[in-house]
Amino acid sequence: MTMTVSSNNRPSLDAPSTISAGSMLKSREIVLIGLLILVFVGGDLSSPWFLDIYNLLDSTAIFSEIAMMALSTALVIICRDIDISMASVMALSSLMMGLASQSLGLGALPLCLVGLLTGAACGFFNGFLVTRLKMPAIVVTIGTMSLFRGVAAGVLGNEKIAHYPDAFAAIGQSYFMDMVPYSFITFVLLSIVFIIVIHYTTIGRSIFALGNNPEGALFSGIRTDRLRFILFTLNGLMAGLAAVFLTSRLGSTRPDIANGLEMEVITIVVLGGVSLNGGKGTISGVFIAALVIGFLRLAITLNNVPGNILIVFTGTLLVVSVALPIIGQKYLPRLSKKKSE
Amino acid sequence: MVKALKSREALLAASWIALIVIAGIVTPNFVTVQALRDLLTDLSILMVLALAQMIVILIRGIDLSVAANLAFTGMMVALIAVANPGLPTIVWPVLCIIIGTFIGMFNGLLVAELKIPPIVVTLGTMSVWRGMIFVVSGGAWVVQHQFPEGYLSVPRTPILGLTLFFWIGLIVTFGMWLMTTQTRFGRELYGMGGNPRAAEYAGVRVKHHEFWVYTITGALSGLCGWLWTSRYAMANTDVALGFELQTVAACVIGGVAISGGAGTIIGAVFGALFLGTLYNILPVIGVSQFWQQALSGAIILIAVYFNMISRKPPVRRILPQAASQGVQE
Amino acid sequence: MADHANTTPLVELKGITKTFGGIHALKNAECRIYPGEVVALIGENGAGKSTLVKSMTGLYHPDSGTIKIKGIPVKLATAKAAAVMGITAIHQETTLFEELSVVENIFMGHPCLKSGGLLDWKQMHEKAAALLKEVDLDIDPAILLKQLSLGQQHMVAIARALAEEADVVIMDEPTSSLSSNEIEKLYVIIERLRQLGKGILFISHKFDEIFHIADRYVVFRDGSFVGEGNIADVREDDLVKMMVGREVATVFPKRTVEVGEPLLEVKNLGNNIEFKNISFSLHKREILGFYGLVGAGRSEIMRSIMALSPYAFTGEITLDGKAIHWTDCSQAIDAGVVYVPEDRRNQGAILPLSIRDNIALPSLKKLSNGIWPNRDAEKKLAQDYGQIFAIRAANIEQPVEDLSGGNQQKVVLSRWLATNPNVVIVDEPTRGIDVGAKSSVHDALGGMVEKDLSVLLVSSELPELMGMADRIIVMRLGEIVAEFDRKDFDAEVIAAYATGAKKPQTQSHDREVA
Amino acid sequence: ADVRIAMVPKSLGNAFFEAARDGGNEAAKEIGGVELIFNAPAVVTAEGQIEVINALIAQRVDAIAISSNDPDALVPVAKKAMKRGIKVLSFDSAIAPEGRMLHMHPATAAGAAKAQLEMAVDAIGPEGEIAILSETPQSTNQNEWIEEMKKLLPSDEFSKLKLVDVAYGMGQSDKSYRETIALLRRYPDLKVIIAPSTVAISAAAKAVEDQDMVGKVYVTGLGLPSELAGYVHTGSIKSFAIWNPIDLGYSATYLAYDLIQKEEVQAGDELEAGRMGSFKLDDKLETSLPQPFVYDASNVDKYSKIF
Ligand SMILES: Nc1ncnc2c1ncn2[C@@H]1O[C@H](COP(=O)(O)OP(=O)(O)OP(=O)(O)O)[C@@H](O)[C@H]1O
Ligand SMILES: Nc1ncnc2c1ncn2[C@@H]1O[C@H](COP(=O)(O)OP(=O)(O)OP(=O)(O)O)[C@@H](O)[C@H]1O
Ligand SMILES: [Mg+2]
Ligand SMILES: [Mg+2]
Repeated sequence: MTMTVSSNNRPSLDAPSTISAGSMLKSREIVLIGLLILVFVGGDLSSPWFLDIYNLLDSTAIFSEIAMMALSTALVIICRDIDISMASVMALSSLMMGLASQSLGLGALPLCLVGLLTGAACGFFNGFLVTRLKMPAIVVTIGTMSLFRGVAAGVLGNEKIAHYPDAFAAIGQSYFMDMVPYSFITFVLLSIVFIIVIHYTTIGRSIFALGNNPEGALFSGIRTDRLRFILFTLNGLMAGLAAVFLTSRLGSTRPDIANGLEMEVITIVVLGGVSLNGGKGTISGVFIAALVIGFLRLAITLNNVPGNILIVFTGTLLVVSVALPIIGQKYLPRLSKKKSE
Repeated sequence: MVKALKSREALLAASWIALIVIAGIVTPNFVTVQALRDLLTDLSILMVLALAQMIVILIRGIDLSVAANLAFTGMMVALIAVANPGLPTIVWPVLCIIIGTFIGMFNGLLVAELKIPPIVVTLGTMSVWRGMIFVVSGGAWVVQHQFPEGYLSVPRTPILGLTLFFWIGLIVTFGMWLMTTQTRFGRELYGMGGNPRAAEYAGVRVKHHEFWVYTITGALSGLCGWLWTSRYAMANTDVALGFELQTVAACVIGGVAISGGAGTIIGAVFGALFLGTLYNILPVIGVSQFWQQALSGAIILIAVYFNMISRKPPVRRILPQAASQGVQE
Repeated sequence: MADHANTTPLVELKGITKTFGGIHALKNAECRIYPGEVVALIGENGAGKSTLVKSMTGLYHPDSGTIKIKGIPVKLATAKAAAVMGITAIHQETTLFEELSVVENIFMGHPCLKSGGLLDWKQMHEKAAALLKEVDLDIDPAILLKQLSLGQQHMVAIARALAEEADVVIMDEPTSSLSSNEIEKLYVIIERLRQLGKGILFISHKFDEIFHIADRYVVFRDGSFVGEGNIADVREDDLVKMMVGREVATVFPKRTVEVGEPLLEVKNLGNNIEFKNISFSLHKREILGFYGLVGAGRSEIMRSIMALSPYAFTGEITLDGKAIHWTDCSQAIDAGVVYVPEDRRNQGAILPLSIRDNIALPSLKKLSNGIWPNRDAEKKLAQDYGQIFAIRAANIEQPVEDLSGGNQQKVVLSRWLATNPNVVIVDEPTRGIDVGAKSSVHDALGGMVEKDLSVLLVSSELPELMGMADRIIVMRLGEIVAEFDRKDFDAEVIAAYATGAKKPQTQSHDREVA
Repeated sequence: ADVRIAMVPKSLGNAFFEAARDGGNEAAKEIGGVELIFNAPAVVTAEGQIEVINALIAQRVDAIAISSNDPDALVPVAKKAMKRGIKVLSFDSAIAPEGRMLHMHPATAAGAAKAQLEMAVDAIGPEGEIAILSETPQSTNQNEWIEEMKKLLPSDEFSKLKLVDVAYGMGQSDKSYRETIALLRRYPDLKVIIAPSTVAISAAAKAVEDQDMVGKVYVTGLGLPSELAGYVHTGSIKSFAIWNPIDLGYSATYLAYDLIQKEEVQAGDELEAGRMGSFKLDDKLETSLPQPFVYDASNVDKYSKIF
């Protein structure tokens, strides 16, 4: 039976993504929105301070930096690579900004540039090792993870850098209309840009093609290595951007800055439904996931729950949120019928 | 190819020796018998944990929760030991293995039964168990004088001049070698890693094997919980923080293919020896305290680069006896 | 089947139904295999043959229907279960382990154990050596599989099936990438199995093979059983009619078009591992055939031309008289030269993506204004090619991985033709696709040259080449050993050159092609 | 409770701060009507503390007493708190002056440094090689003390002590242990390892034990009796010092309460601190506990029951 015959009993010809991926991901975002609602309800019930627009917005400054990196890391992971060096890239960017402001006394804007460029350079280095020397991404970034932070630690020794120009401090410490942290605004805008680029442009198409079958993509005329190279560099750039906000927010640079953030970034990406086997995932998922994690943390800290227990919550959330749909699919026949359509 | 593997392990062994020699030249009393004994003792934990990690990577998985498992198990058993110091020493390792096994089974269940990507599962359980340490200990430390005598002393008993730490490492290594080369289970892991679908078609019980691999990894991590707390006479929330990445690095340096299906126990062991020794000698040869981390990062990259170029896919010749001038890439 | 009236079949399937999402892969299909016979299972691509195989080997679980083994109804939960019941299969997709040795490939899943439960390597090596001799493969059982050529790998797969010592051996398109003499070996093996009273289910799209080896045939169409009988009692076109439900011209429609001036010229191409001294020129509106045994190095040449080869090469390539130095294949595609790869699963298609995505991808530049893709155009393109090749799918948003092998191949062809190129390099375009699909592929190829395209046709099927090509270049072990114009095509001679039975005329290979 | 005082230590799961909390609760009970909130991040980072402090600001607590992981990084958030009328003070590890209303040293840096050198001398006599095993190159307090020790070394009291190296255990038992071994290997004549950090001192003591160097090499520094009693008995540690964490938490809580009472404090103010008497603010608005107390075989067991 050729297509024309069967296609009239199937009008859904322009589903956004492929059938299988498409439905899988939609269900993912529904799960996440559900979680977000739960977090808000739970937060409100457990703490009188939670549902307060100022507190909510204020808390976004805490996770926006991580969330930004999650956006680009999602792309890297969709392309079957992975990058766990971002936190160390942040440390190095922060260091360079510190040195620049200390020794050259640069102003706010040049400092940001220094930060971004350093980040991009680190990303470029990762990209080079992965695509040119053909080393596995996980390995490369495990190495550069300690290399980048190590360099920062080496240069700083037991020194530290503090006192950045006020204009620079304003980036991470002042608010839009005394309410919204600029880092959050940046994150939201970036998310929109990413959503458009990834889901509505040819570039996005290439990324998903590459993620689903690198060799096939290559044979289809996509310059796969170039694309991966670019994504690694982009990821470095985003880490640089995150470093700008964090450094400005802290007003201080130390080698241990942003220590361990890489895991939080990856947690968000994964929670957002990006498949680590590549080829599947949405930015909107990552966006919501960032909010879920961010506000969950706020709700928990507002109840003065020790940080050590907080990580139990985020860890559980990660596993459960992925497990639930699968369990549903696996053990509720009705649901599974719907799925396989 | 088999030769290539051999040669890679030879290369690793050589560079390991080289490390020690360098250290010896710079700091002569790093190569005293006593010093080498200590070195081997120190390497045992990384060795065992790297092997635990290796079999997971072998089947295209990864276990980021090994360190958290180690820390949690260590704390649990330390607390139990403090509560009933009377029990015979053998109880502690056994308890550790049991608890570790359950943690591993939990990972295994999620990965094998629910088909959740391993990195997701273990990323989650990593935080969970790390946090649980605080929950069970209430943030208190368990320290030297609280441990029962045997808990600390037994692993240190020298046998043929080497501590039990080392012998445990060696026994585990041998066990794993036996498993991966001489048992059906072990060989089928290579199949699963190399081509999961083919393995299923061949009648390999993929689900079952996956579950048990994570369980074994858990058990070994648990065992390390005892080794660690005993060695440093200390159980607290930060035990082995970030150690999981060292185990992965060790495997990769040891030539275990991160994409699964290839790699040997011997390789992984030498990877661990190399990395662990590196961490031991950097301070000894007087590398600036501040630059040690950067240096180890660089060396990991270099080591990985070298055994990567040694694992080039074989050229599939079509021309007979083609001119032997090298292939330009 | 009077002769089977009072023997119980080794396997008997009745009313097997299997659906995937919307589509019925099998609609109460049935099939019987008796001891000592070879049953040919035939049907169009997507008829459900492989699905049936997977249902018999415990990989798929039928929604309904009964499977009887030696008369006893069974439920096959896993491949293991099927193996225990004495059913083994060589599946359509390669199911081997590149990183492992031949021995391990043979014994994966059913090793020899010592009393202690440890592996008995010694015994396995001995058995393996014996099995390899049986399939007449002269290699060291200890070497890694990835060091073998594809053909050798398939023989290992066969050896593996023999090792199971099963009563029923299923072969799902075993010959699709075997060379002619390897196929001969296979016949011998099947014959031996038949003598041993085993039952063989043989799936193939090649009628010569079916008529050569099979005793009975079972025909599927659209997942349902449409008929069976003794091979002796049917003619090829009866079978075709049963399969397709209509007449299909199995003769190759050679269109007579005026061949033009040289378009793509290749001089002294070589990379001293895969091929050397490769010179030929493809003319406008010409179909230039490349024949050789699998492994002759044809694909490697094509990949080098397309800048898809890992190895640098020497020699020169000119397109329309202009020398070209492509560094990646997107440039080639822009220049109107496309390569339809032979390995559809890994190179040809992006299986998880929809038919539309796949067909649109290579043409993305054309179908978009650089940034914004044009969905409607893509949809139209996909629909059109769905028509042209009669692709069997629920709709154009169905993931290609859900299509049958042959339908996947149709999608692969579509996506490259959709870029409307000037030069099309097709590598084994009809490997594993059914008569109907085949003739539509051949129509398409014919149609191309009429539309001013030039075609490089790499194929291991001589009849196809002799039917379609204006000229045939024969390759052996990475070198051009002969070249024939249409007027003096001669199957015997061509095959002789390909197998090396006939030595090339002196310096035949480095002569300029006029 | 009508007054809420928050105490934010460097991290949780650290006996020193657990003890400080007990002190805090004691004070809270004494004062009455005071609720003590005790929270910190899982890892020792400024970012983590900022998150916690933000949440405290959101809850509009009345005062926050912080032991900072980074004196500068906490300034912005501390300022924000003060802008919202929350009293901010630092204890144990300081926040930069602009970020707090007063700071309570556990002991004067000079005092802490002197005590540790004296213990070294007490262990091996006035002469010999010593090394320092610190926490991280960035640990503010430790760096201060190391500085002070370096200043004190030339003085004739310690002039014969030779500081051969400063190593860092990064707050990890295994790293500290390895660094100790490395020190022993590189400096065969090493006599004393001064470890001004709880993790480092126990790891160092363990390493010395395992190396059978008890009696040849002594470990000293800062740690808790409850954690070090064992090593004092085995002899790898002869004596070590620590200020009383209970008193520290107790006093910090009192000072926080005082801050809430009186809107402003300036240099020279005397602040009430219950059983600890009163604290006088110096011109840098800092004050400090009495000198650290030294523990050895004679008294360690008594205190190891307490903290
Ligand atoms: N895993 C699957 N998911 C969804 N649909 C499937 C799946 N496997 C097969 N199908 C569908 O079932 C039908 C039969 O497929 P099958 O592979 O059995 O055909 P076939 O007869 O083997 O074709 P070919 O000769 O090309 O191999 C096809 O329409 C295919 O689209
Ligand atoms: N040992 C092998 N392992 C995996 N794939 C192989 C192997 N040998 C060949 N192949 C693939 O199978 C296809 C055909 O085999 P090969 O390339 O050796 O022949 P070829 O170059 O295609 O020669 P021809 O095109 O003349 O058959 C190619 O895609 C090749 O990459
Ligand atoms: Mg098939
Ligand atoms: Mg080919």
